[in-house]
Amino acid sequence: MASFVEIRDLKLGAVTDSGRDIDIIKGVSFDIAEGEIVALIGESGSGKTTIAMTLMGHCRPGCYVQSGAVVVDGKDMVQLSERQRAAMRGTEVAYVPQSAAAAFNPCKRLLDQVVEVARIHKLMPMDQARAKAVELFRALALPDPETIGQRYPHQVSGGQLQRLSAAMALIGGPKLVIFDEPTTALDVTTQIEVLRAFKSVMTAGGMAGVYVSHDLAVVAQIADRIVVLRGGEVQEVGTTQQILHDAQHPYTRELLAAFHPVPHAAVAPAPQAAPVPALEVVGVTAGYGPVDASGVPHKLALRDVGCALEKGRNLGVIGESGSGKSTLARAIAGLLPPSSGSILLGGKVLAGDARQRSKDELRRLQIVFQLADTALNPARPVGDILGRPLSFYHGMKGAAREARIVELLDMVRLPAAMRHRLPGELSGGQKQRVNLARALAANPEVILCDEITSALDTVVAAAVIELLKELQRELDLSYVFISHDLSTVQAICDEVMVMFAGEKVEHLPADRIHGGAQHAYSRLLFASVPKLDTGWLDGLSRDPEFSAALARR
Amino acid sequence: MASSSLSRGLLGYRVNAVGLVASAVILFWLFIALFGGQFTPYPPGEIVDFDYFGPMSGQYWLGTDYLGRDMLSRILMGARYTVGISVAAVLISCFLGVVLGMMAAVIGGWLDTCLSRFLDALNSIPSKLFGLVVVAGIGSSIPVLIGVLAVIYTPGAYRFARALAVNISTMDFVTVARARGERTPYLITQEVLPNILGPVLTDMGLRFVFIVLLLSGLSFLGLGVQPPNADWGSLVRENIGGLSFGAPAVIMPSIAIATLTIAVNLLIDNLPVRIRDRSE
Amino acid sequence: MNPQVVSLVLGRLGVAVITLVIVSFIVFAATEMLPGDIAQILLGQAATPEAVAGLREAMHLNDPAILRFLRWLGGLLQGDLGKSYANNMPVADLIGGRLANTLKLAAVTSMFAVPVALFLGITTAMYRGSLYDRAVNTLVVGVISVPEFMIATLAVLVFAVWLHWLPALSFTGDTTTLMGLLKAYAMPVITLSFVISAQMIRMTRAAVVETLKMPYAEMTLLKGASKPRIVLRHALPNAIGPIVNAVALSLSYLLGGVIIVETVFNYPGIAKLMVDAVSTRDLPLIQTCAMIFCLGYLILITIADVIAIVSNPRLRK
Amino acid sequence: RATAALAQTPVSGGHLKAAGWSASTADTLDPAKASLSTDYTRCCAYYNRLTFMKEDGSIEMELADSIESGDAAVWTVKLKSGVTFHDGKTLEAEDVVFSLQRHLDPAVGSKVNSIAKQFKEIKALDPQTVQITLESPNADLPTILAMHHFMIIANGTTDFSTANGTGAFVSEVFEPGVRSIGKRNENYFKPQKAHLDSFEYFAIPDDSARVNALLSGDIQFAASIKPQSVRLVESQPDFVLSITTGGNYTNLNARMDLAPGDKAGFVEGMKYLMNRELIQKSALRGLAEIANDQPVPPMSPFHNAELKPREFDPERAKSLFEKAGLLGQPIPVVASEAAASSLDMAMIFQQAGAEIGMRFDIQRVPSDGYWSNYWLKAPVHFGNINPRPTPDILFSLLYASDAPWNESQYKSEKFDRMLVEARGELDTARRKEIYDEMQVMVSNEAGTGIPVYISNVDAHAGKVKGLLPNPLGGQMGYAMAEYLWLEA
Ligand SMILES: Nc1ncnc2c1ncn2[C@@H]1O[C@H](COP(=O)(O)OP(=O)(O)OP(=O)(O)O)[C@@H](O)[C@H]1O
Ligand SMILES: Nc1ncnc2c1ncn2[C@@H]1O[C@H](COP(=O)(O)OP(=O)(O)OP(=O)(O)O)[C@@H](O)[C@H]1O
Ligand SMILES: [Mg+2]
Ligand SMILES: [Mg+2]
Repeated sequence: MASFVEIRDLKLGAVTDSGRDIDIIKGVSFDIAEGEIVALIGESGSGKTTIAMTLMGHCRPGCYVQSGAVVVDGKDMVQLSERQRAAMRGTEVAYVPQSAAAAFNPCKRLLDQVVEVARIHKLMPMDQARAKAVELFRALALPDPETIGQRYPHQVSGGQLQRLSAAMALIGGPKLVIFDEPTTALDVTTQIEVLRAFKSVMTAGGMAGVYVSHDLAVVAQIADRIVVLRGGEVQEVGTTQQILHDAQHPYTRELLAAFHPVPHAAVAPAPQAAPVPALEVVGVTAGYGPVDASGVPHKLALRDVGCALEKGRNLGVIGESGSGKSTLARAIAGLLPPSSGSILLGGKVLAGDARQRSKDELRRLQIVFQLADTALNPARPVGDILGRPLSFYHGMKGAAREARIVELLDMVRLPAAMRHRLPGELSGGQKQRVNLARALAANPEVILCDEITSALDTVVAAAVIELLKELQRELDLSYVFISHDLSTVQAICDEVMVMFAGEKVEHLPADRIHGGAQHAYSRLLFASVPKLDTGWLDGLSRDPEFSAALARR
Repeated sequence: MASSSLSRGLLGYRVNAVGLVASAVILFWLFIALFGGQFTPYPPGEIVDFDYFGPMSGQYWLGTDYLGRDMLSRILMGARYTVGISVAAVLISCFLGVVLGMMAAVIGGWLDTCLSRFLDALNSIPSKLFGLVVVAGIGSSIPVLIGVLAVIYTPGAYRFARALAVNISTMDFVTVARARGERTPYLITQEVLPNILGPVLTDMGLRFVFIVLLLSGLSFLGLGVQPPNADWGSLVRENIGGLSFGAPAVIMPSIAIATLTIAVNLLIDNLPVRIRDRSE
Repeated sequence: MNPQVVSLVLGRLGVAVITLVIVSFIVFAATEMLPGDIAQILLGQAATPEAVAGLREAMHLNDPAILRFLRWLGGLLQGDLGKSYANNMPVADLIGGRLANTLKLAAVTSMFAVPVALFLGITTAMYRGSLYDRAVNTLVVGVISVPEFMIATLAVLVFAVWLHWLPALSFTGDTTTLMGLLKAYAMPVITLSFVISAQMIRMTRAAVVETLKMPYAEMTLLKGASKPRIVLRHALPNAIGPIVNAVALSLSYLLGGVIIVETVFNYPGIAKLMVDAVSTRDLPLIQTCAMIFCLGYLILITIADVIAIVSNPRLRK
Repeated sequence: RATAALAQTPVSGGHLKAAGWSASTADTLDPAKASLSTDYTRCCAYYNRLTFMKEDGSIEMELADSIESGDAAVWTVKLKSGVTFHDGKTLEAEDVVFSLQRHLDPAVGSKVNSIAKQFKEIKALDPQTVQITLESPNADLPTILAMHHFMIIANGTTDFSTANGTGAFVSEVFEPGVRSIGKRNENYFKPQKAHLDSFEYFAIPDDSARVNALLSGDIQFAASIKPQSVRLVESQPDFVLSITTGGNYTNLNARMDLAPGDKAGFVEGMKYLMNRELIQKSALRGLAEIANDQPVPPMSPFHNAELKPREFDPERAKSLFEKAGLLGQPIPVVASEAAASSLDMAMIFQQAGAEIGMRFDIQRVPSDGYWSNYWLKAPVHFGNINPRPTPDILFSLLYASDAPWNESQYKSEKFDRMLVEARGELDTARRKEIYDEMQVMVSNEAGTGIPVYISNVDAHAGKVKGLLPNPLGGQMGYAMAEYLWLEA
């Protein structure tokens, strides 16, 4: 059978700034048949994004193809001229990027960007292209399909944007679509809608697909075959069933095993010993935009939210995208002074504005930002980024500081050589770990973790969780753990609070999230967590009760 | 999909050929500026030739000027003023402009509004009027000249740096630093500056050229360099009459200016880069 | 247009007006600080002290400075620019024709220089690192390294004196044909373009290069778009803010900074007028000229700011 | 290479574009206020004086038919008849009275107010006769009346946005600081009317721009070009230079009431340290005549030819400075673009000083405000004096104890007495004697070092004819418009 895509012995390298070559991809080969969806899974930094890019004939700056062939529909993308590649892109091969928010031009209307592929390649008259776009919007279950295209990127939510970028990839009728972690930014309920839409459109068009993800459950729903990667090399290739149920390679088994993390055994609370909660949030209301006369912001993102975190315990915060989880973290960290309510650290009231907090208060309460991309200064090497809190809070210098930096990198499973890299030269998961390591460097008491494992493969994610737990045992840390990944939340948290539209709708112990939820939304949320079972998604559609609940949302 | 590089390492820095040549030219002029006075074949003010706009000859290597003075000596002496004053003025104006611009962007609020309005107002005053007022008010000397040049060019550097810094200061990594409790000096030097350095240096290169050229305009107001010495721009200006004869007196200082300013800009475009990963 | 944009634009205009008031004060103070007694200068060296005192009185020069400032400002607001000290003509009459000349030259120069500079800036950004990019960049720096008066004089020597193609003087008082006008403007326009383009080219390039680094530019590449399309349709609209700022700053030079070109081509513009006024200590004229420069500058940067605001859809809604 | 006007018959017609070197919005058509060369040239084209000084220094009648006096104190001026102003009005004695009288009114701001002060009474005897009574006798009155400021305007004129004169051209366009155009006056009273149909005059202040405009054919006449441009014009076949050496000079002044000029010997040393030959050869490219520190130029009939210029004698200067106790001390010397060639002269002076261990610090100051802020004020500074028609005017303006422009604060009672005496002396030989002695006094005693008389070089296209040098200055003493013609 002639494959639609043939990757043969692909080797990619990058040149470091001392002129030394490093191998990123070390001889990868696999095929994709027509209409087949192949998933790339594997370790963070193993080269998934890099391989997916080569299918478009594209390399990130600094990287280059050393040898090998990437044949798509009979044409070798490596050998083609830039003009020929441009002709292929969008019509033969299309790409759905990891971060949809970053992929849209902020100053152009969405519809114009979606139909641009048709315009570039003169595929059809514009009217027809627009009509087709509206059809796709409808198929992807976007609200107001007729008019949503007239908006600008900042006027739609993250989940919607992700679907729009899929529409953008699909409009040219490509034979191969590449999805690079398209659902990491989505909460599980939205994720279900998006996955369904992908599946139906691709089946209808007979398209082949490459699906890059670390979320095995999602992969199970969508892929026909799975390629397992590690360190730039293929570990194992097989059908989805085969890999999930009968994995041969030890690394694959490791990945699978890590998917079911050990549920968190709560550290026995010592209520008498610690009468004062490590962190307490009392009736916080906060928002964005101009404030009115009474000091209330124009757009409220948090309404009267309160919670408490005992020393040595962890609180999970979950909820829909845009429900105010990050806003809560920002308010606690003093980056968004609440318009009312107060925040207490170790029983002491903190100033609303971080600028009025003391250096020690700031050190004791650290925040890890959700978007690792923008939270790392692109102009400074990793070593400097990690070194600064060390010297700022602890006055460390010279060799001691250097040693501690290496230690921190090692804690988050990164090699010591990473400290010379700039953030732009890291993979998504690597950035996320640097971001976490920076918070750890401060030796805090409370860490606000905003989606710190969303870009990590299961093995590394499990390792990071393990690290957090270990630190907790040693140093009595407390975490506020924001995530949409319920299994991770379950793996580390003692209590879980559910947010919906800026309000806290549910607060319950972690071990009771299945069955204990009262609020309709929480129940839907918990039911939406994908299972490591190929038929789960299709099964859901046949469940009328669930579909109704999803539609009602 | 390949990349190649002509560059090579030097003391832990990566330099390229263009950057090397540019720095050689700059070092050459710096050397002349410091020690050029020792090599002048004639005093720069002495009339050595009754003819004027003389050609290059064994006796007068770079010809003679409109009064019959030795051009080589005048250029050697002028280097001190051109290089010294321009470098000082560009450093002061860019330092002030960039630091104030970053402060305005990072701190914002009233400081930003006041600084911006004040510097806009300053920028809109014609420089000749300004120069005259200064000469009348505090007299003329080289430090005053440097100060005037700095004041004239600070608002531009400010406006530019602020526009760039405003974009950076809203980024998450700056917020992270703020949440860490960092003070403004750290924020502007360590978080903002590295990210605007490229355009700021480009801007500085252009500003350097403008300052070298404005020098000759201000000497007309009696500001700064006093006869018999003259900066290179003034040398071109006083000998401009020789242009129609292609006299070296006008061409040579022009070449001196061009080599210096082009070298500065090329060096800025090809700065040595620190090599981050060495042994590992 | 939504109310937010309107209020932002109005805010900008308000800020411009406030700046103008500050500027008028600085201008007034600066002209006051110019050395030399006006009455003395007007009457010449042979004047008797009584005559000087009489003239000072008649010109209200003995009033406190603040009073004279307010009187002047009041006059300005009513459109009364005062009378020239030097020849008693209304300042408005003296400036009228000259201002028109300056604006004409500025308009022609911008129509020529701005498109060329934008083209070069954009194309060098598009092919950054290429030989073309390096050549243009070096050339640009090379061209501005040559003093303006040297370019102008060289142009006159070559095109007027040796080749006789173009007139050496650009006074267009009696040229009526389009060809004559083009010829008269050719050299000043090119000289000025050399001077003002460098900044626009370098800054446009920098701004476009920055936006090209954004992920959506890479995304457009992956849609199969050609380089020109990426730059023109995607990078440029996002880089418009810094670009209009650079253009505005460069163009503001065309009002007050063209003294050398006006001198070499003997073009009767407002920059020369101001220089003359300074040497004759004709305060009403100096103040008016300075205010015109400031106003021009403020108009330009305000337009730039407004364009930057309006081009950002986050504010346009 | 001065041009000798060939005996050719003038042709009538054509439009001449001529450029001077100074222009500003202070350009005026009011002769009383005229202070720039461009003003003079315009006034000469539009107005007439009572008398006119010819190229040989002799006085010719213009609007006056005759000017006579028995005692040099009361003068009777008879006017020509049939002279009309451009507006058609006939010239009468009242116009002359008005024109001369107004210089005494401070509100007019006349530049020659101090000279006009000697007019005790000016009255019309009849429509064709004016009587001028002087405060004290002055034999030079006919020459004084040839000065540009004493142009005759119509009685009662206050508006000078156009010129209502009797001159050879009628003002058509006048834009201060930009240009002026005059059309031939067909009713001109002289039998020989202007040759040119029209005369356009403007200023190109930049020297090389002026020369380039001439060479490119944009203008046909460029007034007063710099010595350094001479070679360029000479190298072109179709252009002609016209060189006149009048009494224009740039001088170095040491105020004798301030340090260091008050120290005996400084002034003399300064004069010996001036390398006149080098200034003439290098700074002025030979377009100058060496002078002897006094203001009466060689072409004046009263010039003292016996008085030889000082030799350049650094050693002698050194001993003089040493005696004054000034050797080695820094002495600031103020110079500016405003005083032509003063920076070059200053540098030559500085260099000569450096060789004998004197430190002269040149202070280059802006040309703006130079005349009001530095000239006459700084202890050692440069001045620049335009030609004046008579020694009397020169001395009373520059050297009398109460002279308004006494550059070195020279004070001598004897000198003042001699000045008055010579003024009233109708016997020319006796006057020359007195003036000779006064020139010696100035040369030896005053603190003004006058190294050279600077020649004026006008350049014009070969087809421009009719130009003759004139002691009052370049451009035929600014009166060229009437006499020039264009070769067909
Ligand atoms: N410019 C560069 N120089 C050196 N190494 C680089 C450069 N760019 C990327 N790399 C390395 O290449 C490897 C592959 O990166 P890639 O983005 O493909 O990983 P990934 O599999 O997508 O990881 P993730 O799941 O974390 O996104 C990483 O280890 C990364 O550090
Ligand atoms: N800077 C801002 N200005 C205005 N509105 C904002 C801003 N940042 C966030 N919002 C809005 O506030 C609401 C809460 O946002 P927040 O970032 O807290 O959501 P979240 O729960 O963290 O979502 P996600 O899971 O997608 O990260 C959203 O509706 C969002 O659109
Ligand atoms: Mg990736
Ligand atoms: Mg969030």
